[in-house]
Amino acid sequence: MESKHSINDFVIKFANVNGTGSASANGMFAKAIFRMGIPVSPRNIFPSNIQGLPTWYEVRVSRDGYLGRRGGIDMMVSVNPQSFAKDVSELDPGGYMLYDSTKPLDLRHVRRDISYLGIPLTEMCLREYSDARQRQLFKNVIYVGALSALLNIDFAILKDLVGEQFKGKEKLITPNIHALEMGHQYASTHFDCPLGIHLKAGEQTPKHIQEFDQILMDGNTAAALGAVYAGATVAAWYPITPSTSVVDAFEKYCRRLRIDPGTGKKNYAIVQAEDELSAMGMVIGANWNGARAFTATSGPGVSLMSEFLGLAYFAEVPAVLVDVQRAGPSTGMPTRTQQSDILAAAYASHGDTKHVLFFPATPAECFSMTVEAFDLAERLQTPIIIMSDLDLGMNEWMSPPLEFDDNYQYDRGKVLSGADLEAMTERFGRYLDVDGDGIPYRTYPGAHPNKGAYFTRGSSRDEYAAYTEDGDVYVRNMDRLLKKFETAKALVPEAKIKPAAEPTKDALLFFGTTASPAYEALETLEKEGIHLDTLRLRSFPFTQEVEDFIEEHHRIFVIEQNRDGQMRRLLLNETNVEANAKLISVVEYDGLPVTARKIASVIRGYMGVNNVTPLVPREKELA
Amino acid sequence: MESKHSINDFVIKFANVNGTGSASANGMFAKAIFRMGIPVSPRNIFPSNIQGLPTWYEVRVSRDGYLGRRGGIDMMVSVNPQSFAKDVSELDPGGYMLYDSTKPLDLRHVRRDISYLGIPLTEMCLREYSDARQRQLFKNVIYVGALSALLNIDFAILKDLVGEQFKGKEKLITPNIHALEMGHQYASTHFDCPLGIHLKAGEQTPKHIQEFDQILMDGNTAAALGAVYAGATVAAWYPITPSTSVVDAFEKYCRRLRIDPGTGKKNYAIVQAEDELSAMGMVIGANWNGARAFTATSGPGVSLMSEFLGLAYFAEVPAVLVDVQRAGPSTGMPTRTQQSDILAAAYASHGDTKHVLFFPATPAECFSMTVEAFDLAERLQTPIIIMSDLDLGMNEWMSPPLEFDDNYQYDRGKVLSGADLEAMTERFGRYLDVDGDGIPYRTYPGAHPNKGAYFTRGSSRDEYAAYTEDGDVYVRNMDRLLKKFETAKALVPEAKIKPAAEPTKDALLFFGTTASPAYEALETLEKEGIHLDTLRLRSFPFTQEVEDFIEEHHRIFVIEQNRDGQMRRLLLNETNVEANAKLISVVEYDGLPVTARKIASVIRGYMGVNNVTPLVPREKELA
Amino acid sequence: MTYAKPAFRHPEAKTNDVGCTRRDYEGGLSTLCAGCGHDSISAAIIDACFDLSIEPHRVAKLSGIGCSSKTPAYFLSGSHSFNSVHGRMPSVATGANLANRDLIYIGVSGDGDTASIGMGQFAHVMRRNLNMTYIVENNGCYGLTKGQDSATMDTESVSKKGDINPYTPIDLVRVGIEVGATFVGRSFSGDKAQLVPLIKAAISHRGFALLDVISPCVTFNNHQGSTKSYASFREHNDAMPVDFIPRREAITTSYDAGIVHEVCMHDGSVLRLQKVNEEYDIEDPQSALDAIAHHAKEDRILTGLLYIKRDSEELHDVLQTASKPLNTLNQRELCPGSRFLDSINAGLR
Amino acid sequence: MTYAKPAFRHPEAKTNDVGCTRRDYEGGLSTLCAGCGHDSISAAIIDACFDLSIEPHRVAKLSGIGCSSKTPAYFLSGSHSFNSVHGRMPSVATGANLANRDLIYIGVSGDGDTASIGMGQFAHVMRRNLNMTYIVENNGCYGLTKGQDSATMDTESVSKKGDINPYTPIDLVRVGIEVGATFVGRSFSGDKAQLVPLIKAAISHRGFALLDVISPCVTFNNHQGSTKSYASFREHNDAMPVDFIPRREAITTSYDAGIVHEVCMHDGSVLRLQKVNEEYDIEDPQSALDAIAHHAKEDRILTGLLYIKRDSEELHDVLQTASKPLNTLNQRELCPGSRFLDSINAGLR
Ligand SMILES: Cc1ncc(C[n+]2csc(CCOP(=O)(O)OP(=O)(O)O)c2C)c(N)n1
Ligand SMILES: Cc1ncc(C[n+]2csc(CCOP(=O)(O)OP(=O)(O)O)c2C)c(N)n1
Ligand code: SF4
Ligand code: SF4
Ligand SMILES: [Mg+2]
Ligand SMILES: [Mg+2]
Repeated sequence: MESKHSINDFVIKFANVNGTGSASANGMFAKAIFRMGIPVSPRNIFPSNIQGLPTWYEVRVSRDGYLGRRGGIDMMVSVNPQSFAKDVSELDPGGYMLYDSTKPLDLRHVRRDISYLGIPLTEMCLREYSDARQRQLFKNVIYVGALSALLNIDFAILKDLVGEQFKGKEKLITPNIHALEMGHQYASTHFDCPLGIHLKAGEQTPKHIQEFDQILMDGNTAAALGAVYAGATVAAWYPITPSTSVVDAFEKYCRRLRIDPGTGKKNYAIVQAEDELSAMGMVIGANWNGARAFTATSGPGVSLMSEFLGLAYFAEVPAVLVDVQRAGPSTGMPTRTQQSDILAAAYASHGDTKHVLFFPATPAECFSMTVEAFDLAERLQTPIIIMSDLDLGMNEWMSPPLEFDDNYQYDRGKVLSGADLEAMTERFGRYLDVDGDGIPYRTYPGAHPNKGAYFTRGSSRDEYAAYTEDGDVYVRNMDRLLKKFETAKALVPEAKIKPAAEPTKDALLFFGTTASPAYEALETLEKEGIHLDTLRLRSFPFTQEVEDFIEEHHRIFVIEQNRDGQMRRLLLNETNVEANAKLISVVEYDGLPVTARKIASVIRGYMGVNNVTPLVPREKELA
Repeated sequence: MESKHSINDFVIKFANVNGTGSASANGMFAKAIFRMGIPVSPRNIFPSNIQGLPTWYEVRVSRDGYLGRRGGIDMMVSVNPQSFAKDVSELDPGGYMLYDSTKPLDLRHVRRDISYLGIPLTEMCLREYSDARQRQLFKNVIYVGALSALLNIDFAILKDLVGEQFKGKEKLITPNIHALEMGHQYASTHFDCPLGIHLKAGEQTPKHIQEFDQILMDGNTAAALGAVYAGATVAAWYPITPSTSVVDAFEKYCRRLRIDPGTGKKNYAIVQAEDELSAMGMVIGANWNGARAFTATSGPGVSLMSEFLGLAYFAEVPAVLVDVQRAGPSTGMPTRTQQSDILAAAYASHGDTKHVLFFPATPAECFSMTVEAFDLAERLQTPIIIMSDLDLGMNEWMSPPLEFDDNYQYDRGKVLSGADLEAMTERFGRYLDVDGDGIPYRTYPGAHPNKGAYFTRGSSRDEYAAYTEDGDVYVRNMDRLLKKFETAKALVPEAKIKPAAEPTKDALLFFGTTASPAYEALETLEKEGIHLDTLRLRSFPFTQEVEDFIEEHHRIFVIEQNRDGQMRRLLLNETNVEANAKLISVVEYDGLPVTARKIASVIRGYMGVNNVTPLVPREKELA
Repeated sequence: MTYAKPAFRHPEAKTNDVGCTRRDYEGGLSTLCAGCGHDSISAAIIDACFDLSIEPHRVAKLSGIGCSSKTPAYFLSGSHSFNSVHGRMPSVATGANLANRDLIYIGVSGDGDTASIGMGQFAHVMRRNLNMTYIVENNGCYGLTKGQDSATMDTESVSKKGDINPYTPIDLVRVGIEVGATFVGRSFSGDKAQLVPLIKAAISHRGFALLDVISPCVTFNNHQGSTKSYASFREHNDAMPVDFIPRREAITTSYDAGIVHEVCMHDGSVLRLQKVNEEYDIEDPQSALDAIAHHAKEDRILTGLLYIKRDSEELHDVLQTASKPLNTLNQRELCPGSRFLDSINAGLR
Repeated sequence: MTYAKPAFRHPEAKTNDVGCTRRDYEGGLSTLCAGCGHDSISAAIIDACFDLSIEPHRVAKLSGIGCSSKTPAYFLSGSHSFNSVHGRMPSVATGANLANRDLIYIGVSGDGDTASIGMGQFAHVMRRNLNMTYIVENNGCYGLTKGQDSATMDTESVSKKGDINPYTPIDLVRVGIEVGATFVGRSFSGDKAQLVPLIKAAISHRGFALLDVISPCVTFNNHQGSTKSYASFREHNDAMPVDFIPRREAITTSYDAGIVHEVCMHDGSVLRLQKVNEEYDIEDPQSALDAIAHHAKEDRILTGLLYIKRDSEELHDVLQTASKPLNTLNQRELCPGSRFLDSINAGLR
């Protein structure tokens, strides 16, 4: 058997029991690699449970700076007997299996094509600690220590991280470092260190990684920071995985930044609503009244908000909604990722409605697009839905640092102030298309003693906000709303188009978290002589560029993480191109992020090229 | 000025005040024409109000048996000063204006190109009646009496109708007949009777009308009867215009048919839920437990039900929902018609969901499709949404009689009884695809002492209904659901295809209430030498025939009553044809049913043909 | 169709402390049925706002869907208004109030809108003690959808359709007291002498003020057996009139001191209660529930101010929001700028 | 992860009147946190059903979403179960019950599922007096989403995150009594001696039986200041134990007669109450509310059967549904056939 060999390029997976403190130890492991300057992307694969079920943590180390899932596992750290059999079977041939050797290895789980590294974790803890909790907790720290020897992690960095983690609880530092050392010691004395796969600091990293002074952060925190920077003052929400940490992070930053030091009073308000209908109602009420307000939710919440989204569309009230998508339908797999709310979000609510969608692909975009969303929601007076997902929202991603231009000014949209109203000679018409862009002017309640008051409603009204059942007036209003949606095309984040090295009529189209594996697949294919232009969608409605791109290509692979090829359908629907045959669905919907290998393999299939890189056996072919 | 002349072919519109009892008088007028054997189609155009606002009643008399709206008005009966100016302006040149001449005609409302027929209705009532309510009420009866002279309505029929209406309240009959006579008398003595437009019994009627012994009924009542005939035992609903009369009628028939004469107990249960979410929950609960249950709602209700619709799709619970569509978005125009919930219904709920839709075009189809919906919902174990609309649901339509084949047996779908379970040797798997059609077997709670119990959930599960987060198992389940949707194509009501008299590559595609005006436009165009094949959609998912039809034609006009061309989009989405350019939207969305004139004129435009029949000036051209 | 305008009581000429005439508080032409109780309530709101010398533009009106929810169009046309969706006005009001704590929020709802589809939001807005006046125009039926029974319809009463209502009604004032409303009153649309001062007191209350106003639907629920019709209410009504004296007039009452109970409002104004049948501590929720139950047992509806919690914390107190309305904060006050972002970035390395 | 199985009390061998052992009432392996109160409740449900000799397949289990709502998977695996969507179990239960009145319906919910998102459905299912047992596994927090405060969380108590809850809790038993539940009890997951008989009584009750069972979340809400933790409950608990005697055993109690209050259940079985601190008429809702309030003022939680309405009309009585379950009616019984359609057609000419 030949063991795997690779420097700075491998996948390691941790198999733990939920609620045993493994998350922080595993996080420290990933962060240490990040600190060494080596591209890393960790992913939590956790159950919908609080304690006791299997949970995994997959860490990809990628010399080339690929942050999407690669597919395949080179090393497994399995400390969960429940999942051991499955864990063993998942390892690539030549891979390494680190396990708790306190009990002898069950022979049924022995494979000849992998290396076993047994460490008596339980035994070591039993010997070392008397407290049951500590015995549990330090197991994780010990294996991280062992990995530092096996994989060549800079031990000083680990020590720093422990110090940072327990700042303020100094007396926990020593035992943690001790546990790390025990692990390191054990591995150094029992195994040939480092393994064939290991880390090496100071190696050449790809340009796009070098260029930036990278940070490691999750998309939900970034979106929350975006809301802070956009000046959101009201957040109303209802807890739901995987969106909960958006408002949690918003609150954390508001506590730091928005409490008046003199009075101790808050320049923000966060309300945990009784459900998602109510959360969206609050967001609409607050925006109507001139505060920037938002909510965050996931699929079931979007379904519940659909009546209110229709109201906001029709009554023309701004709103920002972060949809951190998970695997549907219904409750589905609440702790797995998907991009499957696209049609539900685009057409949320009965009647002729359409909503503006943003598709962030990185934490940096979660930040910047959230800032932008507040501007655009107010400019267009309509809801903006930011379509994030569990993978982006809850996992830590290497990202260029967040940037904010201090010269940038909020665009609060067309709002007439008291002074504007005072100066006005003509009659104020809330729904008059004064500028020909479909966007009318609004006023905040209380703006002026006797001008500008109007009646907001979800029913049909004329230009002066008076109720009407006159068909012509209704049509005029509906047509204006459509014109406004046209106007939106010039304002939404534009698609990113990247031509291939050589002219081609083939293309890849993707968005959000399909971007990372897509770019990786692209480079792989390019090396094989398969050239594809790319378009990364960043928003809906689609701009002319998107239409032109589809027009210009013969075959466009649309990569998305849902069963029904929802983005492909939205493209068919909302562009004026004959694209049925040319838009080819590449879908992955098992709840885990699509891998670069999968994308590459499907495209090779279409190109009639044999698989030139070995595929992991369990990879399914696309139907 | 030349007055209109036409026998059995004109449009008459009544302008009344809401809540003044005009509805029943106007209804009697339409019914009398129907009884004369002359094709007639009445339409209520009413406000979202209980008393005091303008309301209209438009009656089309059509020798050729056209039941859709024609466009244009030949005679106006205006007894509402609020709307008088508008009413006058709407009349076609040469038309007749019947008005209350108690007060002299306001000169601003005088047109030279129409004939005025003044009847001092208020004065006559003041003279004749002392009670304020009677003075109000009999005005309506008097003008119906006048019309009987002016238009040549068989007076005996009117008398019969009064008799039927006041069966049991005999002392009301005489005064009503007296009022009719007063009107008749006044018209006979003051005007040349009949007018240029009038009725003539015994004229040749078109074959499709002759063939049947027609009835006059509304779609909501027909759908309710369908539910009765399908054996629905549970109805849960929340009041909303224009769907309310579905459950009202269901209750009415259940009271007649489903009360045990011995015990006085009910073989049905109707619950007015606290909202639409709850109504859909009840329907799901009852269907899960083996009763046939349904609900009826309109747009806002569909939005609110979307979370539950996703549950029913994913947990595979049958449900029947009648969506009587009205003008959206949001509260929109609640008393106007539209076909604008198509996308919202087809893709209701987050995640990868799709729902089966039926599109009835006539009361007879409301009946038969509702019966079918219960079968299919149980066969497919999924919700079926019947897409009716206000025009079909709340107006009375001439229709062939309802038919029911006594040999027909309910299809209760794949349900294992206690005996089936007893006989089973293999393990019961609730979500096993035993037959390869994607449809698994279910059991009712309590069916067997120790077999067949399973856990229903909206979360991911394996074939044996056990919770799972295993991606492969999840995908298997999702793929089976897709296969089931494929299976549905063979089971849903097929599209109706009608070739043109001469071979053509042009076609009309329509559904529901666009069918009547479309068929009429077709005949008009045919006479002008414009030939179009037609396809009437009756369900979603689309069958192969629909795809082939689109494939085979060069230009397909998709006629629908919404702004966004939602059916066209659904066709683009859900067929594998290049159809972007060939599917041409013909939309009307002002809340009134689209007219034949409008359809014909738009198509002529595309054909490069000049308008050969005069168009009513106020008809808007399509953008 | 009626104007909510009994001009005889308030001659146009009379102006209040902010220089407004009663006409300045009126709204559009009502499209409700002639004689609908809801129009009387609109008139009472007009009177109350006029009397309180509220500047109309400092009021935000909110409602759901129903005949009752249409009424904000018929009073205070100088105020912004939000006619939202069915049963969900409380959440819209909550958001609006969070954005600007300085306006006066008046919500109008129906019994269908509140007790059926809106039950959840209704309970939770009370639990949060949102600073608003919430008026339920309670007619025991769904007026706008033509008279179906609502959840406040009395058991056994017969609807226009002839059906006997078999369910127990939900008593909104009891629910209000149970889940946290801090001002709970009941009145009758036809009793202006009681209703106007109650509305004034409710508006002056700091926190959630619930007014359950019985408001007959003349078209669908004005019939024998329904306690929500004019006829039956007049029989059963056990009036507990209130007289509200705005602070700035500082007039003491001339009523017999022995039967007057003074309640000090949060804005300093004094509410004087005259109890007709009994004395109980209206600041004790359990006593209020007892009294309501006692009267209910005797088939009487207790009206007036039934419960009040003084010095309660309204939502902004609870959330410790700054006194400056959130919607007035500008970018300088809200946006931390790039410097702080640098420190965030540093912490993520 | 724990099995809900205290095997020491019920040796496997023992069978009940329908020939089942306790094991026949068990469910799958629990995936809740070790020590979670919810598992104790599952165990109590198992005991109650065993004791009552219920045939497992005659039970339908229903739930919403949450740790609590997962528990139907951990008991009565021989029963059908419907784990629906968050907060909407009551409507699903209503539909199910309408379809087949002959099954026993046991609903399990959480405080988030019931008091927040589910408040509207919860109130209305009680108003309808649906014949079911509704158990709220009340831990004052959202367990499954990691510990946010719920609407039943005590004011001022401190969550794991360190936040002080500023809102007034909603007391579910009070809401239940107000809106029409006909059997209202409260207990504590750790008090099996009280809980098992209460569940048995609830199941035997004809109509809506609400059990608010305080069930500590060991992971997120087992801390100082929360009355929903084990520690605090033991201190504050003012137990009112119940002893339930199924009719077919007809054993009279050996307790001191002076402090036992007998309640006759609808199925004829007798529920005996022992009151620790006071006597009140548990058939009078206002007395029950008074007693609860009295104890609450003294910072005690009153447990036991708190209110019962005997001879109430459950939903099927109200609707006058036939005694034969609707889901057993066949086409012959339901379909009027073409003859009747002819008469319909005739009437429409
Ligand atoms: C989601 C939704 N469901 C149903 C309706 C239909 N609807 C309009 S008003 C109303 C009930 C109104 O009753 P209530 O609130 O008591 O007001 P009232 O008309 O009696 O004053 C209903 C059910 C709606 N507009 N929206
Ligand atoms: C519509 C919807 N919103 C939010 C969620 C997320 N969610 C799952 S469980 C839960 C709360 C559970 O709290 P509780 O009912 O008290 O149950 P516990 O876990 O405490 O037993 C929430 C908010 C969801 N599943 N569905
Ligand atoms: S229907 Fe009833 S509630 Fe509605 S306006 Fe008429 S009287 Fe008022
Ligand atoms: S999180 Fe709390 S409620 Fe959920 S299983 Fe754990 S202890 Fe129980
Ligand atoms: Mg009402
Ligand atoms: Mg809980």
